Amino acid sequence: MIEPHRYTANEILTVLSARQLRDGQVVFAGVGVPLLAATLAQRTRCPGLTILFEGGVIGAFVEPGKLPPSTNDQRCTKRANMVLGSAEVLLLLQRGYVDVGFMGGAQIDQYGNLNSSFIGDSLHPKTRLPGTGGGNDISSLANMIVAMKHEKRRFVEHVDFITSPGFISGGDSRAQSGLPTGGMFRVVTELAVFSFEDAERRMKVAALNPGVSRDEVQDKTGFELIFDDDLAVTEPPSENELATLRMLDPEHLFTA
Amino acid sequence: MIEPHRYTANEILTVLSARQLRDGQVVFAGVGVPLLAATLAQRTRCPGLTILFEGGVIGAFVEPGKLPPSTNDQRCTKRANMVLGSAEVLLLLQRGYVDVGFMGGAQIDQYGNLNSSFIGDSLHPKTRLPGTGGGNDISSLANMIVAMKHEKRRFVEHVDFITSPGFISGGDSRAQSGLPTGGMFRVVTELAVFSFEDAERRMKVAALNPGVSRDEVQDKTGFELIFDDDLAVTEPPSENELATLRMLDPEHLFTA
Amino acid sequence: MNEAVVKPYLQLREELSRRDRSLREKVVTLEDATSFVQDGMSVGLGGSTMSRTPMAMIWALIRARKKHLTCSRSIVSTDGDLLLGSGICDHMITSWFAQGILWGLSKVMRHHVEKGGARYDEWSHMAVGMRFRAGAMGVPFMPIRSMLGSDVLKQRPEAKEIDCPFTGEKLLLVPALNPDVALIHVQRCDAYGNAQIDGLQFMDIDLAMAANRVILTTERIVSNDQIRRAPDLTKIPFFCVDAVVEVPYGCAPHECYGAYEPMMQHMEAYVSQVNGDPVGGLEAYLGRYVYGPKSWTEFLELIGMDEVLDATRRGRSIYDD
Amino acid sequence: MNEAVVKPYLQLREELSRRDRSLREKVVTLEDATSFVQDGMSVGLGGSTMSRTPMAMIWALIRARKKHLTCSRSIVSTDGDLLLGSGICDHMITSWFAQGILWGLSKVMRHHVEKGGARYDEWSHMAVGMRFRAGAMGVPFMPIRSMLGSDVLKQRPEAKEIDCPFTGEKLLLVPALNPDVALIHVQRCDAYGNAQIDGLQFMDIDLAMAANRVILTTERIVSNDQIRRAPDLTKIPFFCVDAVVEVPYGCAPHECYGAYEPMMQHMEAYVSQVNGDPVGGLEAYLGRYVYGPKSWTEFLELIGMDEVLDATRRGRSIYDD
Repeated sequence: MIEPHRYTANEILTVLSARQLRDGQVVFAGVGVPLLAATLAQRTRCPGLTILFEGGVIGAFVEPGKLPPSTNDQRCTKRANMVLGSAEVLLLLQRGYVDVGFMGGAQIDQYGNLNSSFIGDSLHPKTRLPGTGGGNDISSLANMIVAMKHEKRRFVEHVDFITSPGFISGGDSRAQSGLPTGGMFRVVTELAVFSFEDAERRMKVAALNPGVSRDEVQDKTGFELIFDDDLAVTEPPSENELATLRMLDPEHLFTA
Repeated sequence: MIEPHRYTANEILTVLSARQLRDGQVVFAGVGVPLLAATLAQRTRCPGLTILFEGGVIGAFVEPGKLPPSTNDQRCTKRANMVLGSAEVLLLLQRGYVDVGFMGGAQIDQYGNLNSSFIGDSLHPKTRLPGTGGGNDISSLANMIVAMKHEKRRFVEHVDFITSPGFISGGDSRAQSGLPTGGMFRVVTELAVFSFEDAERRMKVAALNPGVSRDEVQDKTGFELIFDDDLAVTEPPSENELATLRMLDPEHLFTA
Repeated sequence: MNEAVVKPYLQLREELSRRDRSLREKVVTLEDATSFVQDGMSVGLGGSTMSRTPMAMIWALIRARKKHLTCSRSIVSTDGDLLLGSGICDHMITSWFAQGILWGLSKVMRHHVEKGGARYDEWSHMAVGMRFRAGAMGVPFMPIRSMLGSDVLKQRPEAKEIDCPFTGEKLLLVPALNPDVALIHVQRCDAYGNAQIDGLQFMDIDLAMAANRVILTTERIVSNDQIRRAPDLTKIPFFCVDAVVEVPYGCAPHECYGAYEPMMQHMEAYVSQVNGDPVGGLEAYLGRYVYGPKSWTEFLELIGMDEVLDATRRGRSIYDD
Repeated sequence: MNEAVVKPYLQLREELSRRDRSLREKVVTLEDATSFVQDGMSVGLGGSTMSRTPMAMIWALIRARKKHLTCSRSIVSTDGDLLLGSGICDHMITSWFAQGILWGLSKVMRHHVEKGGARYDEWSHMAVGMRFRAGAMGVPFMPIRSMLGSDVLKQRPEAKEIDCPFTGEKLLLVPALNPDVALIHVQRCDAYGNAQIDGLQFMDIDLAMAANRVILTTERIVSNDQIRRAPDLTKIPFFCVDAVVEVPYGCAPHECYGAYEPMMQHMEAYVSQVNGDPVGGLEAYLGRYVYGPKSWTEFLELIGMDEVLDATRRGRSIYDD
């Protein structure tokens, strides 16, 4: 039996995110946990997983211990099947070649909208965040998995600013805005795994992580959560998952 | 002294067309006489002439005796500065990187419109010609030199079909149609060199070739010609021009 | 046109989502690859004029007696003669259609188009490219500044003239072209379909991305290791590709950059045979060179070792400097 | 915006027609190249994040005390800190602006943007690319299917939402971006400016075609003969280029594909220095590393031989397989 204290919050986050991927998929991965989780999936259950990076990479095969500091660095191209322009790799999303978009998030709301642009009023922001990068394109055009830290200030009823659209204001508002495809599929945190209900498109808890209670998740969330009728408990990280993860990121660059 | 009988009609056509080019220009050349004339200019007066071909070639340097059978063949790329996609090389015209477009013509009218699509009614044509190729793009977006055989059936009042636009119906009709740049600059035949007058944009004789009379040009033209007030007589091909031309095309592939 | 000019986005995405995009080997025979092309399909052809023409695949489709194909290509040469003359294609979308500048008009094209048996939709060369590009990018159109004012445009109500919402300038929007299947010949690719293209690329990369399926024929199949050592040389990614067929000299009698130039004796003989009699001459050519041989290799034997080797010597010479 | 969002076509053509496009040598010094950038100009930057950043040219522009530049780049890293912090740039157009994911937010960017001293226009990454592409193609816009429905779009009235005339679908038209000058660093080019780029190209090819002038910095200048032997490796043609500067390690402390990886000790030290004090820390950095050295080589000496060699070993290792 693996005990919860045997892994960090970022490690379970990475392992559970990796489990959302299926062999044979094409996944567009952001830097940090997504890059690491996609690589973990590729090195464990999904040898035929094709990883795309925003810098212009198809079919990356990142080397253990040599994680790239961004998705635009040469390390991302190691043993890739193809290197192409940044616009070209983003256009693959628009054409429809990408099964899953996989990103981190700074702030998310009940409809899965992500904010990485402004904390506070965008005209006079408390904090100017880095901005969308490819996030807006990925979330506009693909089915999304988001991996993020679970904190009350990050899980809010309405984001201050919709940088990367989820289901906007719920219902069919996403399609009405001109985004007929894609949308939030899963949100993974160190506490739980979330999906989105069909009608209103609000976030719901699909599974609790080992040792986490409903109350704990709700307490750390800034809006009222829906819990799935068939609420599951996730399998804890296996020895193999943790060992592979630690081999990939021995310096805990993304799993501190 | 070089006598007219010392060169063929296609040879004087090629030599006189070549003389329209200036060193340092970027010229988009069609196959046949244009390709040959541009290469002749590059090998004589214009070592810094940059020749583009529709297949996707920048700065070609065609080898003597190895003329390409089309502008899409590998011979066009010999010692080129760059090889790129066909759409990309055509987009250079649209962006404005091309000083001169240089084409042959099957049928031309008094406004410099070219037809390479249909003889007769386009719904029930007498002859379905090959079509525009890049001709429409080149003539829509660049200043044009056209090299062609001078025959009455080729020099008509109105072309059966405007494949590659000259000045359309004259005046400012070209700009009004959405083509504010480019237009016919020179037409070169074995009989004369033509420019276009400023107001109506009709073809006028700028220079007669050696031994050619006004009447002969008019007789072989299907519309009434304007003659320039300062009508010149072209210099006959020089020994060097003819020798270089014959070295480039020893089999008379394009100069028969 | 009865069908919509441009596929709605949801249809485009739905069609793509049904394809298997996993990293898997997909090497098949020339004959098996013909099953990806069904009667009535829209087929995009790679290469241009006499260069990197997917001739072996066209040859196999004629032998498989396909019907009512609509074919699109930047510039069409004798490949178009064979497609129309064999009866497998009755609709061509291109900018220029003749055997080659050396031979004047194609009597075969003229026969079929002037008699009304086949349709030839003419677009400017750039317009063809931008139609593939729009298709590749997953957008319904590209804006261009040519074709305006010409009679070529008058024949193409599928294109739309607009006043630019930014500048007020006249622009032409050309509709996306997303062929059902693309046939592309390359110098080399791996068993998954990661393809390298040497020299002139023509419109092949946009075409591969625009099409709903891609059949690659290739001079040779190399290891995936080789591809991964120089990923910036990959021009077409494996997940666009549905079938890989190794066919040396797969463009014959046309050329393949750096490998062989056109086989001009065969071309000359072909042209004089078919232009003399665009129906009977073409039938005779098909009988002898397409239906007759047991295999593509036997077709090459009919062209003859002498001519194949000479074309190879000329083709490789591009790298002699 | 006061100026028109998109340059009228006649202006675009007129500006290009004034450039000398002949085949001529154009090698100049880093200092001389700064004369191509005038105060108030719009400057496009090649590379992305910490990769192939035209750092030497930025360094030279800061030393030349340029003013009021508007800079655009796919993704901005510490290059943006230096541009804003030195006061030569007060307007950034990009999709992401931080020092790098490893270090969190850029306190330098925050200081200048939150205080209102500088403007940061945010577009999606693809939108930035499509703006350069429209500029490269000589059209006023590109249609895209992202940014719709987001607040990013609400801040960008320069973009226009339309109903597609073909499908009725909602689309976004993003306006062409044609910078006055582009700064691009490449692995090698010839004296005319024919450039080869290894590995990741980012948006550099579109940027080069879109800009009205291009300053190339390069790890090395090779012969035109070498370029002509493999013309399909040329990524930027000479006639786009106005100045060529040979600057080995011209991206330091960022990376240049296949040549060197980022110099992370220098980067770490930089980040802790400036984020601790985004004004004074940056000033001190500029004094020591930008204004202080006599030459780019002296700047590299300050980074140190150890770190430069280690970055080189790591950079070259991409080709070790």
